[in-house]
Amino acid sequence: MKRRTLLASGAAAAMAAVTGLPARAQEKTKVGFIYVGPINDGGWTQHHHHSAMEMVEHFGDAIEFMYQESVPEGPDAERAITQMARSGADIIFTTSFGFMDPTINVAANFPNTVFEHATGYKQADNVSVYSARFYEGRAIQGTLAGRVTQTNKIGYIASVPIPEVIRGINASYLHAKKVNPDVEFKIIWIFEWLNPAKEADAAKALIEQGCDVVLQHTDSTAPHQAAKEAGGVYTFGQAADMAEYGPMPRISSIIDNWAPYYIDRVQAVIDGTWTSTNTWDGIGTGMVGIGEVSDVVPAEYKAEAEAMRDAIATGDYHPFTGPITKQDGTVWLAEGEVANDGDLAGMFFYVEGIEGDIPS
Amino acid sequence: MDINPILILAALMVASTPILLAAIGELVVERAGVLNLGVEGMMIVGAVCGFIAGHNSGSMFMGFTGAALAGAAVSLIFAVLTQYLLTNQVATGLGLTMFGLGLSSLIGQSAVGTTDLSLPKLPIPLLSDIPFIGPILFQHDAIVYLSIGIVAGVWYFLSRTRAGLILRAVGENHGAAHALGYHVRLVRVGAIVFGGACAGLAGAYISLVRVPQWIDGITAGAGWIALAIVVFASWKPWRLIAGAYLFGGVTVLQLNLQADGTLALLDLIIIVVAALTIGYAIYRAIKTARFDVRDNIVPLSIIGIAALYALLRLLGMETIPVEYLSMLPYLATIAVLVGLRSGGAAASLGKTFHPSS
Amino acid sequence: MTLLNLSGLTKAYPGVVANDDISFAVGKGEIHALLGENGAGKSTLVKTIYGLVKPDAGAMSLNGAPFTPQNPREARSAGIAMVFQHFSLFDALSVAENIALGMENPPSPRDLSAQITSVSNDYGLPLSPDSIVGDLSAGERQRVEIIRCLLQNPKLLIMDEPTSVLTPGEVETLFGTLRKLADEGTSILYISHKLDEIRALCHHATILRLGKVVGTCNPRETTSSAMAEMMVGFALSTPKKASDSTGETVLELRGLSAPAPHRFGTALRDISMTVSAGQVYGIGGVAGNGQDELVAALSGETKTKGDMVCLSGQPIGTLPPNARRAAGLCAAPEERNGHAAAPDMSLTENALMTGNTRMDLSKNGFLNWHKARDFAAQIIEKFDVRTPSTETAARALSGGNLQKFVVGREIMQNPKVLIVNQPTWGVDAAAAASIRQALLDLADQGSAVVVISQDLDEILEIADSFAALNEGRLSAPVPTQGLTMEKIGLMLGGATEQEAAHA
Amino acid sequence: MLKLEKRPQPSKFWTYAAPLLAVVITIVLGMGLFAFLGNDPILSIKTIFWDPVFGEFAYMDRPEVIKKAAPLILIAIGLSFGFRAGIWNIGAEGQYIIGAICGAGVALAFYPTEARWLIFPLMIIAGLLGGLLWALIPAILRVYFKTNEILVSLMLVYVAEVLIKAFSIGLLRNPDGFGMPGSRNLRQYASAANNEVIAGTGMHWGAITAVFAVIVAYILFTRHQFGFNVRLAGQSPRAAGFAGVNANRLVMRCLLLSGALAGVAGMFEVSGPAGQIMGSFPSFYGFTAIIVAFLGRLHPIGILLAGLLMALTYIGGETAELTLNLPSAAILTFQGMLLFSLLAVDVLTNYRFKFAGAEVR
Repeated sequence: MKRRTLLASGAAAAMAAVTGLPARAQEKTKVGFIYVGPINDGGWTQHHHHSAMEMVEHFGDAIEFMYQESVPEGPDAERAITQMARSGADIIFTTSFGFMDPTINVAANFPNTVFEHATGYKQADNVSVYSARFYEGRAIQGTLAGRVTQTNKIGYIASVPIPEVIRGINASYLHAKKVNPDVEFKIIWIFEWLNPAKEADAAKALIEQGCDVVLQHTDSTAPHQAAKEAGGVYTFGQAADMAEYGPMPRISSIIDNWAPYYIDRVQAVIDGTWTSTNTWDGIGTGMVGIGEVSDVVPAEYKAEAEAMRDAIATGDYHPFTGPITKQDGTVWLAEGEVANDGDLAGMFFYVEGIEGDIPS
Repeated sequence: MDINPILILAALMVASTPILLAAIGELVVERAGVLNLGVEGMMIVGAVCGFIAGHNSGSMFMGFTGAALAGAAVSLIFAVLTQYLLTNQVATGLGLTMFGLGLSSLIGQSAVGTTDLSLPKLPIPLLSDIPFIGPILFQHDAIVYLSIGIVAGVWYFLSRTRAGLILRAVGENHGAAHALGYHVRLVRVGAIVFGGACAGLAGAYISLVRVPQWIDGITAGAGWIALAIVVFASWKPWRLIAGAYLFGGVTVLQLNLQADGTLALLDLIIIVVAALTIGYAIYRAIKTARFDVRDNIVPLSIIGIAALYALLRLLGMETIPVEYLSMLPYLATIAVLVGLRSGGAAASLGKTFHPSS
Repeated sequence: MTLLNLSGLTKAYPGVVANDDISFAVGKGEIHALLGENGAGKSTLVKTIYGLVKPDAGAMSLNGAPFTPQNPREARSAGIAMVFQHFSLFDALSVAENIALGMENPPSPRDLSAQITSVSNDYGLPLSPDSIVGDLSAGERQRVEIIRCLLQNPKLLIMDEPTSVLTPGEVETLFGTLRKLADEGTSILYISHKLDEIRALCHHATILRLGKVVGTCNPRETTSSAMAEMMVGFALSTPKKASDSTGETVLELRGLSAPAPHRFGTALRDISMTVSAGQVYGIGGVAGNGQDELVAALSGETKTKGDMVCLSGQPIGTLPPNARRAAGLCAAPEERNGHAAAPDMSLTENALMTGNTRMDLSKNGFLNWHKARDFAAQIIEKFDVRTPSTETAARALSGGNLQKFVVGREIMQNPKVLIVNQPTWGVDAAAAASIRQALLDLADQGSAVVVISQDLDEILEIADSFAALNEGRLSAPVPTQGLTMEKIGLMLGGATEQEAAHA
Repeated sequence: MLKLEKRPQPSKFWTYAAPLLAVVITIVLGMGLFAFLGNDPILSIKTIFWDPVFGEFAYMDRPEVIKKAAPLILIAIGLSFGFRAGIWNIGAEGQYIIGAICGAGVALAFYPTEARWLIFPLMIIAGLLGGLLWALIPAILRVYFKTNEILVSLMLVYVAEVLIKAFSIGLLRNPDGFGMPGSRNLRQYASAANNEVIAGTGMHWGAITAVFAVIVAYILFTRHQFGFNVRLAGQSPRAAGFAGVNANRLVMRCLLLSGALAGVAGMFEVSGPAGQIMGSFPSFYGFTAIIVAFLGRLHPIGILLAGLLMALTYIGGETAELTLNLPSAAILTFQGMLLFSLLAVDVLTNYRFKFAGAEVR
């Protein structure tokens, strides 16, 4: 009986898709989220969930919200997404890169449900992709790091060698170098997104080797704790503001703020205006937030960073503007040339001046 | 070269402390003839309970006490199942790990976050002023000293006390120990609970000192490494320290080598280790007047790895492929296992005991 | 003066009353024999005295005071000490550590070592406190147990079948020690089924059968056969061999040598022997002198150079067990539980275990359970194995029944050569007699039989030739007819044939 | 005082009744746990055990249960031989990973040539050999160096995990994947995809192989010399030697068999449900299979049922997470409890409880 209802409403949705009329006027829109970690992981998942809750608050009773946490990437993901789709979700956000193929596969079986996959590159008629231009924030961090460092050694805790992380390293290095030609980057790959013990060890190793600024592309607060214990070391919040570690060691942060996007997309489903899109937003739309620069940073540098933030937001400045040479000495961008999105999406090289190889 | 050997060695002691604590507990368990593969599970329950107890009471002492009690409580499940309901130790241990991971996550639902607690460093007067050695050995927090103290205590207990003798006897031949009137199961339950308490402490050291915060799965496989180094140490307490520091050392060194980019320090370490190993192998060959490949697996594999490294360096390798470097401790353990040739394990290890059999 | 008094002790296990209303007394300084067949309830009784078993009914008193030990520790502190039949020793620990484990309040390690040395000198039991027990011989291991007991100045020393692992010379030394202890006022409860020993040593004997006291006597004034009848309940017939004819050589060992299989084992050294069809070849020796290793080398569990073992002239030293079975060589090792038979498996499965090759119980690796069951049923019937069915687990059978099954299984395969080790160890007298008879019958049919045994009486009873195994070496064979115990003793001690002949 | 007494014969009744009792105990304990967490206990249990098989969406869940159970059963069957013989390969997870790497490696080497009749069989062979090779290491070390296979096989799990992580960002990385970690998706490569043989049933090639393995294992254990030797060696190693079982050869065969089956399971998983080599491919199947093997009492049919039960708790657990908002940790805890009680009740098969004074025999 129940199943028939589902099929009927499915048919209604199909018709709606054809006619483009609002489909669920009589029913609440069901919004689902698939998370890769637990909702309280303190990092990536927590911020998606946080943004999702903001979205829920925005719509209130108009929608029904569901989520599944700690879904491993791989075959289990496909099943979890399927379960969510069949329990009547109208829109499902799959919030990890590893959910890409499962999302595409499930989407093919549920043509009347729309899907939003974070950080992937595969689109379909009912699958959108979205991601954030975190490298814009990295440029600001690099500038600040180059300014505040005394030892001229900047540590970078990198997670998994993918273009997004490499963009971050390159963006921060270029801007640190710009304000302080003597800086040197020390990069540690830990091959995981979240492993507090390893992050803490990496931070300690960097600090012991003389780094007084530690940037991180991993999600835990462990490096901040290590920096706090060591004293005199600057850090930046990642994913969250991590304001509890300010004003020292945390001097600014990159904040994942997905809420505006989520509200936008769910609204589109309610209105029946949803179409498959490829979104890559940055500071301009607020998807990438820059945490308050704390007062331990001298005012002139703080102003400099904020000016850059505003220039990026308005589109006046692009963090990857030539001349930029690759590590192997070949020219990537000529003077004044701005990187195109295709190059950025597949970036897999260090820029000139960074020591070491990208693990592969 | 920015690597400071003193700091690395001091960091290595801290990084090794959790696995050392967990391993010394497991060593006692295995000497009593029980194989508990649930170290990881007990550790992580200790980590979450220690974190909650410490955070809520605001006292490190309460945190570690809570962790030890929680670890012991979880190990009691294993003890009852294996000793009184005669379940298979391998399966029960694996189950304990699974259960512990689930339980810790359940307990820790609302406890995720960081804590302001910190464990002060306690430099030992005079000793900590010794150049080079002082900063490495004598400027640590209380738990680092405690872990070494427990190792010393276990060594004393096993080799010098009557209770330790009984424990070893139970592990060697439970039938004979029973015939002499010793309470085989009680001794084993005691050992298992001690192992649980140590694993709990180890977990709390991660969640309260080393990271310090609680999130799911924070022990990240340290319990399994603890199991490996018990074997690595051939069930001898003092060798456990060497094993723990080798594992901790590779982790710390791996991170430092990445950050430094140059391989000068690694070159030096490998030359020294290879030279010592070759010297030792030659010394033994002369002393025993023969050279058997099987008896020299460990030296040979060290020399082999060193030769491979030298070759790669000569071919122009400038950075170490770190993603493969993390295999090293596991391969080292296998080499040691082969070198040991099964000596040293308690004769009743892993066997189920029932008074009628 | 009574030291220990037992009255009405009763202990029942499911399906069997191990001790039924047992009463007797042991005097101070008395050597008291407890005599009975396996399964008569001796072990349960001494375990009760030692606090390992609690009686269902009855009472004990020690020096007139009620004595109810809750565990061995309480028994030990009351002055009871026990030397076990199966040694309760820890191979990987030292002599001193082993002894300390058996004491209530051991002195410091250094004092203990000194005491061990002094006691071992006093009683003629040389032993080094720092040796690792696993490296010791069986006799030395027993010394560890005895010294462990003596160090506690026991009032009552319980000895459970102490001589099975000793050479005749070592037995004399032991008896000397025990007599000295008795003279000093220590009571000894001596458990054995060897009548000659009891007659030589004990002052008083209590005889058990099926859990009940069936008689008491002064062994010095009672004949062995009278005691045996009390013990068994009826008179036994001696097995007989129909003919003495022997045929051509079937089994030949030429300089058989093999390293010790494990750290605590014995190496085989240059063993040569020939066994002819129809011959029963007895090999005597004290436990731990290479019996197990010899059986393994013959059965194929240990492989040697090809021509070290020859069957009907063919070298078989490199062949695995089943190939040897196919060639006609079967064996029955000493340990029933877990070597000759798998205790947790059914009798059918146990029949299949060694019968597969010769009885043709499988085809292309696929087992014919029907045929295996029939084979098991035949063994059960022919050898009078008492069991509910062929599907009963081997561990559910009594020792004697299982032994009959194991020996029967090999005999039924009609081998050219049969090797048996300790064919009647721990088996009641009636079963032992029937096993011995079956072995003789097999020889009569023209098979060669090699009997390895620590029971010299058994060898003298059924074997044609006798050779002694000592530290992995085998003496030259001598005919059993006219062989004296003295001569055997010398041979077991490793004396050469010439020396033995001159004895 | 309650005492355990060994039965002379294993109890036939409890052999079958004990697992049922364990499920009942677990359900009671689980209901307590779920009630404590503020959920409707009966509904929770129903969601986990009933709905995936008979509920509204059973037609979707049943295939999923089969897909989830297939690798568990396949690995557990392989392990059961070793476990019965007293050979402890607890590194099946590593063999599973290497099998997947090898199988996927072969497929990717041929990409994009389409030749299913050649590539898919080659992948199966590669997966088999990969797992076998990974198990060969502990086997050789155990046979020639007397090294403990428990620890060697366990260590090799970590090595395999390092390798698959490194390969997913290195050697096997999808060249068209914008630098993201992970290989090409084999399910989108017709020659390499492990599809459902009968659509909609979940019976992919791995599941069919698993059923086949159960049948073969059953025949081996009950009718064949090899199974008999395995049981004999496990119960009485010395008796096995006496009966002519070559211990070293048995160790080799058992370890290689379990390695090969784990490897082939990995290959079927990577070409089917998982689709690609990536860092998160290792999913604890190799360890869960150990539990499945014990739950199934090391008996092929038991393993089949235990694998399905275990898979059921996964699928039902996920449904409960979604519909009842049970935390995933609660499901993990619940599975732990199920395992404990199944292990604990096994005691009833070989022992009986008896009220008696403290007595020792």
